[in-house]
Amino acid sequence: MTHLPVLQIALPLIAAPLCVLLRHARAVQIFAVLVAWACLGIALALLGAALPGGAISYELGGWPAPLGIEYRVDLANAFVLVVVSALGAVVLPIGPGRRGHAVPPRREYLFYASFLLCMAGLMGVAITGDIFNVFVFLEISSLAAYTLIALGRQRQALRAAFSYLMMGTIGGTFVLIGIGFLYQMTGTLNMADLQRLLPAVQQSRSVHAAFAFLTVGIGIKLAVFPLHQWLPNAYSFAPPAVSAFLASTATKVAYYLLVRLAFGVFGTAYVFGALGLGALLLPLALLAMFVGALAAIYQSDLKRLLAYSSVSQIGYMILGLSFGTATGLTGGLVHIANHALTKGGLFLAVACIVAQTGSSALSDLRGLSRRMPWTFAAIAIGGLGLIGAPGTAGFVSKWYLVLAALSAGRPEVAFAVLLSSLLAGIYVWRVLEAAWFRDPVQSAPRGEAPLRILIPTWVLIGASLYFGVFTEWTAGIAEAAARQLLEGAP
Amino acid sequence: MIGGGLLHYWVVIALMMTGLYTMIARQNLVKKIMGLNIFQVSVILFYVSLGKVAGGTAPILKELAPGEPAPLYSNPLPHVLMLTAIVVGVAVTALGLALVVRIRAAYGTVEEDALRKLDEEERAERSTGGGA
Amino acid sequence: MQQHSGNGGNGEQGAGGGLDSRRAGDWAIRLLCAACLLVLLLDGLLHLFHAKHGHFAAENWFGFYGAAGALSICGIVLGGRWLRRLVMRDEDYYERD
Amino acid sequence: MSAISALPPGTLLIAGALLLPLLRGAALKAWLLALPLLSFAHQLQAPEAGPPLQFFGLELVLLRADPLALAFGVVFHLAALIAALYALQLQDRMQHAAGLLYAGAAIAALFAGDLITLFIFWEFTALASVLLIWARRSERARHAGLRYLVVQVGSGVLLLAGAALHYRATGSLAFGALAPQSPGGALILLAFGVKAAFPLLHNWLQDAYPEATVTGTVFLSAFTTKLAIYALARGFAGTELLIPIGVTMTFFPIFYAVVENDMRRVLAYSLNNQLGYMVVGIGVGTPLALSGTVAHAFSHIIYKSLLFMAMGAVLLRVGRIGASQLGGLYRSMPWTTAFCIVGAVSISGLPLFSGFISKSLILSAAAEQHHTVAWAMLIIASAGVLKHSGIKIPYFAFFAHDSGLRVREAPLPMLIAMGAAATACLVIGVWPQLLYDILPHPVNYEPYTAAHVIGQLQLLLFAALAFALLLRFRIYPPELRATNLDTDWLYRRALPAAIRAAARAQRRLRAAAQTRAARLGHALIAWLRRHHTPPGLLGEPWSAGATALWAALLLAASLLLFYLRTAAAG
Repeated sequence: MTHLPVLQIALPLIAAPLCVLLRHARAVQIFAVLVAWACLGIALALLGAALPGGAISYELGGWPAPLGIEYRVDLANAFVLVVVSALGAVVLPIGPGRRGHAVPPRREYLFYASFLLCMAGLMGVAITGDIFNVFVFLEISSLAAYTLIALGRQRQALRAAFSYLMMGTIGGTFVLIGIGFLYQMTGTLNMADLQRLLPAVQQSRSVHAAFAFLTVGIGIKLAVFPLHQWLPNAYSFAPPAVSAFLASTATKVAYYLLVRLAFGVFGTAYVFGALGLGALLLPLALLAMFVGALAAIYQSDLKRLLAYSSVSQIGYMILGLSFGTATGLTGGLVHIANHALTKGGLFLAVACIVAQTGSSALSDLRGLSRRMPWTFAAIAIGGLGLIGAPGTAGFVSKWYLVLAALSAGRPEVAFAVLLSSLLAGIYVWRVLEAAWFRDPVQSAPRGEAPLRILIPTWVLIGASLYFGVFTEWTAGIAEAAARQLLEGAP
Repeated sequence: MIGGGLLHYWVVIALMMTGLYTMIARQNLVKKIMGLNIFQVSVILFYVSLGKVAGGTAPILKELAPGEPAPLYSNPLPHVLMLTAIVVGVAVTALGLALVVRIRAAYGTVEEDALRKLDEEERAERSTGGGA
Repeated sequence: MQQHSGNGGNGEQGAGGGLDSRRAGDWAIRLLCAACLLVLLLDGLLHLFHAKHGHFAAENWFGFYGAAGALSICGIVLGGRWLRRLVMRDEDYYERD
Repeated sequence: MSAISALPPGTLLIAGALLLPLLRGAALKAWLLALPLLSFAHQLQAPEAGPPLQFFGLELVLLRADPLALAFGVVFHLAALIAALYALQLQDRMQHAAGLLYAGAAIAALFAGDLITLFIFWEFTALASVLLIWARRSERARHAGLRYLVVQVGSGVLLLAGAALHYRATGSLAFGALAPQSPGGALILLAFGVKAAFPLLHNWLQDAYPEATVTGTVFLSAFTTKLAIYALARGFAGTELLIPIGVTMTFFPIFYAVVENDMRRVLAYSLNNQLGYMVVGIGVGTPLALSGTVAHAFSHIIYKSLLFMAMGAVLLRVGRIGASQLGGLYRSMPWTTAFCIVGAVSISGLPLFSGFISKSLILSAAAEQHHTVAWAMLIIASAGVLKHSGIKIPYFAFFAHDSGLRVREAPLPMLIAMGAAATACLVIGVWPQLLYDILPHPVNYEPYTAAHVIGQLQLLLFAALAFALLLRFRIYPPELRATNLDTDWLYRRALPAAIRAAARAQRRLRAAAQTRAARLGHALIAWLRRHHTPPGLLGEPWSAGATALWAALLLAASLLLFYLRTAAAG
């Protein structure tokens, strides 16, 4: 029990090379899936331990902070850990995809190894209390993500991975520069320590520069508009399981990191009061919401459409952050979980389609709802979630965002949220229209997708419905986490 | 904690800009990776300069003779951190080059504009093929 | 209720003896005239023996409602003819292009 | 039992609809008929208020059964039963389910005690009802349904936005009287107005209803707009602004009804006109006027669905519904003809039928409050109602000239449904006290005075005579197959054209800008283009360079912002 925080990271980190040693495709698959589920179990246990409100601190190698590396679990990151590990556990069983993919069966173990590394990196970012460690884990997850994306079956996947690598590395290096400035000013890398020491030096330009570099660097990983340009290609050319996992976790972890730094390390008063970060983020968030949704409307490929929709949804999360209030932050945090479930489910539904038709072009979806009713029912529900229809998880997030906008005295922003929901309605409608109201093409598949993919899809979509109605596990925790962050206990 | 003038900053910034410019301006993917490397090296230098203490020596503990004052050490922590950063940089470079090899195999070129053109042609072909 | 079922008018194939023939239409007009006269008569009787007390003075005029009804219909039909010039388009107006 | 009674009536219909896939044959039919009855029993035993529900820290009241909601609940249940009966022989299970869900959501919305619950069921009705349009499975229906859905969901979005503003201003979400002057109240009024088909917001109704299925239109005609009337009566009773709005609503559809060929579209315009009476009643706002509004909604739902049922039966048997394509059908569909005439005289307000005893409440209320202009306009509109619904509908469908059509009479369940509705029209007309007793405010009104009866008869008979003469002398415009432009032209024609024009202009501008840039030898632009071709916002995002540039720009912007802010603060 006491070693749970380190196990959370060490388990997938050690399991990844073991996968390489194991090699046998089926054995590796079972092993990796077991590890992923074990991670979920640990994350849930950590969340349970963090629920009373305190933070669990774990000193790596017995070196006490601030000299040693500290893992620190509180509500916010326990919540993120659960989201990441749950998505990993649900998505991983699908594997790299069967039809014409780039991974020959005898090399499939590499997929599972990369996937576990990616999970480990993402969870590491969330769990660690050491800011340099954040950089290391960020790079581990990114490197694994580049590899995973390059496994897509089209050659464009390689270019997408390369572009992502360039942009991601720029982002990572920006983060590194920011950390350097912080270290220069305070002489510590421990986040709790930083929070203690920063107020004394926060008038210095180096600290401003540190925050600017960190924000922009994380902004690239988070795909904040206009730094989102790696995202559409990466998500649309990656193998379906990878799209589902990355779309629902990678940007969310980056978001968590930004929240942690802004509220937990630099402090709300400094970031939103002195620096006025809100004034920078609010227009970007609004632009992202509209440009992302508009771009999604014009896509002719379902995966690409969903990727641009992610840009728009990330806009919502940034919007929640930009108010710098508890309600806004709650909206942002709860959208981590809700959007992860919805978008993960939708990308898995795409995996169902790709498994049956080999294509995700909208023109190839014509009339498919008759052949694949379950898949398209999932898409319809997920689509309603993107719009934010009541009864779906997306409604809960938007509710908080609208509330936050109104209580911040910005009714026009609330109106913009609702307006962009209408745009979401349009792109969702394009998909449903093709699937329901067009006559099927001759080459349409025989039937429903294999249960291997369909079950995970419905697990996520079902969860998004459940959390649209029963919100104490999402909104409840997010609210408590937001309060904890704002009160300043890191 | 750090001494010296601002020269190291200028060196770091010049290197950083060189790296960024190379990434932006060069079409060749290998050159882009080189730019990326230069960019990363500039940050490594920045950290190393952080750890430098004017007049400090390498932080190697030695037996002190009685009465001998403890020598002024440079801060070793940034240097150690940079070992990690270098490892990350090597991994990124390796992965990037591996991707370039794969791209070359798949497209037959590593020039960005040629790649873009190939992809555009392929898409145009698919859309006309799909329309017919 | 007879006035409705007997409302035949401009039947093109007026030769038949059905309720949709021109003859039926003419009969309907005659019937309607008779009914109108009867109601006017009743209105007059009401005026003589029973002071009406509408909210507005106009309501108490003899034959006010009849005039209102007839004039309204004329106005509406003429308005409709004018409106048709303004808004009528081909049946497949929205389907084209 | 107590758990069920805490739920608003209507939820039973929604839950019952989910059982439909399991049933078939006679069991399915029995279930379809039993559900509205069960649900009505549910309403009868509903407590006055359900327990409040905590939802995101807001207090929601799912169930608030006051006389206004209960009165609408009675007629909604009656309409649901009649419509279910009418649709009984239908093989399409999806339509059955959609009809039940739609009716259930509309009924549940009546009992919503707060704006959020109202919003949820408001949107639910939109989603369920659009299925009734799409169930026609034609290209036209699909497009019309989409337009309908956009408008309906948009109305819900307005409602939610208004509710949020209202909550911020007052701290309460309770759905009671609202202030139309406050921004929140104005948005909510607009949301209700969209659904109640206010002038200029009305056209979704005429656009969508005629495209729905034969049975779908019957459902549609009963619930959506009357839910809006209920909401207006609850939130904005006595708002003077509603009087001119209502008068306009009664007035302009009359002219459209003259020239429209599609009989179901004529009925849709007539529906719009009838809503106008109710809106005027709400605007007058006295107890008598409000009771008149409820009474008129009550009788209107019944006779309007009767008319839609009759036209639906014609469409089902003939396959066409244009006035110019019908005629002489009284020979082959005598029962349908008879029922249609009952509906027609009811809507015209002939004494002894339901329209007479409800419309006069509103007219009297308007007169009592001395709204002279409104009253006069309503009198003229009454003649118009006679013209388009009372005469045009039965005359052109069943009489006019013999079109040679010889079809079968409508199926038995449809006839029974029409017969039930016709009986209801007559019963209410003869014993008005039955209806007056369930109204929210006690009504002490006697419709059958000699003056009133003679006046109304005079109005109707002279109007009918004028119509007959106009027809006889060929002044009446002939029925032509055509499309009549309405406000839908704005979004079906003008808007797309404007967008196309804007796109063309933008292309031209961009081309011009590019040539000018080239001519000026704008080195920077050329450099940008040559080196990294920054993708447009919607373009192909391949280039890492563009991101690097954006990152640098954003960094500069944030540094500048931070320095400026702190410099200003320092």
